[in-house]
Amino acid sequence: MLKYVVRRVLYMVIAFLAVSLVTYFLMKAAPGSFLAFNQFLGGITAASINLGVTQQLMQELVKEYHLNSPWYVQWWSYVWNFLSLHMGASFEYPNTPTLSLIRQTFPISVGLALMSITVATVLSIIAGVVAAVRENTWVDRGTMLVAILGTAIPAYVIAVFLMLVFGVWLHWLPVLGFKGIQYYVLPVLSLALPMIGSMGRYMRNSLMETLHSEYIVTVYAKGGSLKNVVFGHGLRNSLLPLITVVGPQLASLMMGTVFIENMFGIPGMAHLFTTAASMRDYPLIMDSTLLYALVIMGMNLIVDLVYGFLDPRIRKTGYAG
Amino acid sequence: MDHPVLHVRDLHVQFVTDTGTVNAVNGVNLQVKRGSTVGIVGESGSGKSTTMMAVMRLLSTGARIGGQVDFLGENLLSLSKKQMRKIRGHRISMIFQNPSTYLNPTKTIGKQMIEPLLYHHLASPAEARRRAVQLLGDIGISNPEKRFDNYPFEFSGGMLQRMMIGMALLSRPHLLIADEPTTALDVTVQAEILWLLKKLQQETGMAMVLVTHDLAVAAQVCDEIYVMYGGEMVEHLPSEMLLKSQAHPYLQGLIQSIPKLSGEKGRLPYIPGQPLGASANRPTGCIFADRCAYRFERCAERPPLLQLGERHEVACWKAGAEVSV
Amino acid sequence: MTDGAPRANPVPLAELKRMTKRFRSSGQEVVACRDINLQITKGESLGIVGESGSGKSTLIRILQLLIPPTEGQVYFEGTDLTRLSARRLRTFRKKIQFVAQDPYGSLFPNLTIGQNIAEPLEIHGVGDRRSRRELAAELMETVGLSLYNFHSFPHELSGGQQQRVAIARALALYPQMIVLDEAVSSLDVSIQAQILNLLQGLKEERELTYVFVSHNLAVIRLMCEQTAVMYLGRIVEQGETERLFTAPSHPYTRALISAIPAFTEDGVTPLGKSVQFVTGVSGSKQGGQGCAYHPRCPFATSRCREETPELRTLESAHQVACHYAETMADSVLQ
Amino acid sequence: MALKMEELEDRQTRTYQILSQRRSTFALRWFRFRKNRLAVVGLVLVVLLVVAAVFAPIVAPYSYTKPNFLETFKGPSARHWFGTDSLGRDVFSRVIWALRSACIVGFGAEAVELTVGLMIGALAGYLGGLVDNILMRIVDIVYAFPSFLFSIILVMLLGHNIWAILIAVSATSWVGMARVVRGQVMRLKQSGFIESARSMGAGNWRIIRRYLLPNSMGPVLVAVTFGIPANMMTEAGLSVVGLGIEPPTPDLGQMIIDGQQAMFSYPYLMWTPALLFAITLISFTFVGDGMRDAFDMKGKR
Repeated sequence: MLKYVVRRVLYMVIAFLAVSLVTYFLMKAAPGSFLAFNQFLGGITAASINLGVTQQLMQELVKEYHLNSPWYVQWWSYVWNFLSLHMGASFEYPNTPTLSLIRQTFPISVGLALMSITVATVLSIIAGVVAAVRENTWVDRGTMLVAILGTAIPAYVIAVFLMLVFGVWLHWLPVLGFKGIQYYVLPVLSLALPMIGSMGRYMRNSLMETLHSEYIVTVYAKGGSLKNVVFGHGLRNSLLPLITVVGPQLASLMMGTVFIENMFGIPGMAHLFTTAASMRDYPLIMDSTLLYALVIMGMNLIVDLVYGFLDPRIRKTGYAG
Repeated sequence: MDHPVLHVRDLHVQFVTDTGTVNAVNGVNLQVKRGSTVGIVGESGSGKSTTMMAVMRLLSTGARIGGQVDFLGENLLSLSKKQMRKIRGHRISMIFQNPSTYLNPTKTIGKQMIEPLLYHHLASPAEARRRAVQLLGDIGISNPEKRFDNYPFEFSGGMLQRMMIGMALLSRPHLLIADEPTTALDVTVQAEILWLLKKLQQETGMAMVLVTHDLAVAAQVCDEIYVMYGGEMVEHLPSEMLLKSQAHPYLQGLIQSIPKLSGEKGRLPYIPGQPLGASANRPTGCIFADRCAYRFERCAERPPLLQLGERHEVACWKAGAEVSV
Repeated sequence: MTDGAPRANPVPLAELKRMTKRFRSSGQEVVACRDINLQITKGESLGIVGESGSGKSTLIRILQLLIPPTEGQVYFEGTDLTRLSARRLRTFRKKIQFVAQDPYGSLFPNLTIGQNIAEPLEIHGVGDRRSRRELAAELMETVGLSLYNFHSFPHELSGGQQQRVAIARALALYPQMIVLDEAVSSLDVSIQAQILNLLQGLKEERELTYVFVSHNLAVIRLMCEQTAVMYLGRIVEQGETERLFTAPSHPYTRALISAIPAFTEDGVTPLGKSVQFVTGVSGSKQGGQGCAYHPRCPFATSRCREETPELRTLESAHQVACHYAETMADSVLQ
Repeated sequence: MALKMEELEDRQTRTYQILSQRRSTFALRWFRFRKNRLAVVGLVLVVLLVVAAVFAPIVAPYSYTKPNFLETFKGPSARHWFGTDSLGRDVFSRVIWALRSACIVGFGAEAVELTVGLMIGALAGYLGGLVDNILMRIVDIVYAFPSFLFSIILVMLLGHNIWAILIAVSATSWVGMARVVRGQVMRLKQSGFIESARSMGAGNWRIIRRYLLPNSMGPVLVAVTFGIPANMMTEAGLSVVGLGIEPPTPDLGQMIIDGQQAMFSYPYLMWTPALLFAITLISFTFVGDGMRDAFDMKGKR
């Protein structure tokens, strides 16, 4: 088990470095990249005026990001600054360190994501169990149709309809801004619905497969009731595979927050990133990409470890088959 | 006291599927006497397992069951679901073909083993555990106290089947149904399990039904044998008569087509054609007629089970005629 | 044919010499076959029996060089197959064909029955499209399949018919030897008899030599002149089938014969008599000192625990790996 | 030859009646697909939408660029089914053209993913060992990328044209396909018929081409049907965050976001493109669902 964790962490380190390298080179290759930035130091480009960067600040930036040094020094300085939490000034917000920008925005995104995933998990388990137990009745079909719709429609389209119904037509909930708990409802719902779709369906199919498996026949042969079957055997065994889809779900949840924060005007991390991207604020892009990569990998590792702990075959023999 | 423990009368099982109705079992009659071992033998698709699953009412909701299943004077088919639950795992236990797929892989052996006692409120968890550990030891599992907390994947196939047998007997049932209990096991383990089953059956005095495709296994273990073909019972005979006095042409052909461990060996005689699948259209006459060498006009009419002797019945006009004349 | 006359050609059809196969799985080494010497003479089909994990599947796969041996040589008609290049090995593949346990799984699900049977011809570029189809149709008749099924797909056939297709496919290249891995064990008794009858006929007609893996001893007795018994990667007894079954000289062979339910001329073998299986000490234990079978052997002595018995020849090419083989053979099997 | 070919052909023609009753593999799959009614509805809609997108120049009643300042913000009517926008452009025409970009990216990116995924997945699955290990580590790394952020960066670099978006969309999503193919190949590699093929003397290339790939097509096709709408989602999503195709080329995501600006005064500008987009995506999903039924991938029922 320990060996497995060490190996996984090692892969994580390699993947992290690879992500940083690729991102670094992409940004270097971009038009208006570091090189162009260097040229700017000699002259003046239109972009720099827009950015409002003064000559003096520029020199600080050059120093901080080693813009005159070879590529690997530049790359490493990025990674090192990120890891040691010395994330420096961004191009767009020269007076605010990236770290404090992230500090302001990251908790908002995380909160949004956590709320959504909690709502989604709870609702999808309930929907999955109800549908599986009432297999092939209208309850099952109805639940699953809603689930398919949820999977098929992206968060930003769901958001549109939620905004129209609850904001524009019914005037129940605010659709823009971020000032209180009621502002969370629509964004969380927009993010959770697609997840409920895929997770609920997965839960239903997984529980149904369990309910049709041979060891359930044994439970009935022992005199077990449906309650014994579902809560004593089925639920536990079908929650196990559900854990494995939480990882990929998180990745798509992250993608969802990008839209949702933009559409609802929520000052979160994803919103910050898209602004940075359209402004070509490289330090900020780099740092937030690395942070997201770290979060995804970390979550995947946790999911795998939890799975390994819950499955006795892996827990006892130590390898994932 | 010659009441049979289990008396199946004219049992029918139909499965309604998208592609049509499948007649899996057609009018099966069967008696299991107290303390006896009855074998149900047949090829795949003959309906032997379906018959016993119907007795336990463990078939999926798509199955239609007709007839009568008397167990200790009670018709199981007329019981409510809840009443039936009280019989399963308490009065009648069942073990299955492949112990490794018929056990929950994520629950410990012990927890699964004591479930029959807990479901039927026959013992407290602590008492159930004590009894289970003792039984595990009795059926030849060493270090049962420790083994109790193992998971199924930590057991070998033979040990799992022992544990399944132990689980089935924990509630001291009147009847044990063993559905191909050794088919998935290794050849040498098979003997162990059969021997254990026979021993426990004799010790407890319970009745046992052994469903198997292997005539030799049935002959070794059972007192009486029922032979099924195409969802029907074609012959019923004491097992010592199996090799010499079988009457139905199907059973005769089957016995001849089994290679023997001694005696002459030449080209193997065999029954031509395919066994009648459950989904195939059933002939109105004798179901074996189209593969039968002794077929004559009367076979267009379905033969009933004809009494040939004591505990010997056959569903064949020819075999029946020879005796009754 | 010529009884008693000395054989003119002493080169065996197939031969394994000091063959050992080790696998590495999750850091542990498993010896699947250990130091195996085996000769298969043309026309003398060989049966291989043993529990699962005894190495019989590995042995027959090495015999066809589907997997390479770790040590030792594999000869076919005097040529060492282990030294051949992949291209030259292909020509030898024509002479050895394989029929697997699961007929459905071994047929190409995306090809029709006709295409399946013609596939080996196509792989080796034998004939043209037309002649291959003709031969496939002919083979279908040979194995007793209706031509109606020429354009069917494997999943539309019953298990018995599928096994007939697999046999027809194995016959397509006129092989010398066919390796059958539990080829009839998944079939119903009446179908099994049909296939065995077919195999008996083909053996006579085409002068085939079978290597027949089965746990059904009566089937082996019917099909094979020679039998080898395997236990934990070794051959523990080998010899003429009839002799081996009537006077088994290794305690494991005796245990096997008494453990497997079978019919004899006048009844059924008694249940588990004279078998003393020790639960818990199953086949997993390997290596170490002494005879591999001694933990399960009721006749084991201190010598068995210390000294590994070599496979040695008793009379008339009967080989046994047991220190007390002579006494075993003398005591009549109950 | 004992049996002449003519004889065989003759017998075959006689057996055609029987054969025609027998279900071929394709017919069986079509039968299973058809039983899923939603899948059939989805298929019809997908065909309609794709045809509309392909023939957008003919189908669209108006130009998608030309402004008409006399007819701005007209609600849905017989003349303008989906109304007109702030510049008086016909929303229906714009939606049809936007569908065209969505289809180009949806199908185009899927083609890229399929090619890359098939190659990498088949190679890794078939060769196994070191090759598999290296390729799968690469896949793991790509999997760790925050894929949407990565797409955003790529579009930022490559420009806001449709080809850049196509590359940005497929850059990380081939990983899923590679995993599906690898899983299939690994599973089939264990199967009896591959062992049979080897024992007959078939070479590696033949094994991959004739046995492995044809038999792993089911899950791959299903993945493709689900992949196309996913690509469309990413494409429109890029527009939602302001990194899509450059105006005036219409784009569904862009139209939705533009509509959001005016959602209180002219809600139809938001919901008409959103509704059409939702219908498109749902149709593909229904088809994918039916494909799953057709290839019997839900396990035993």
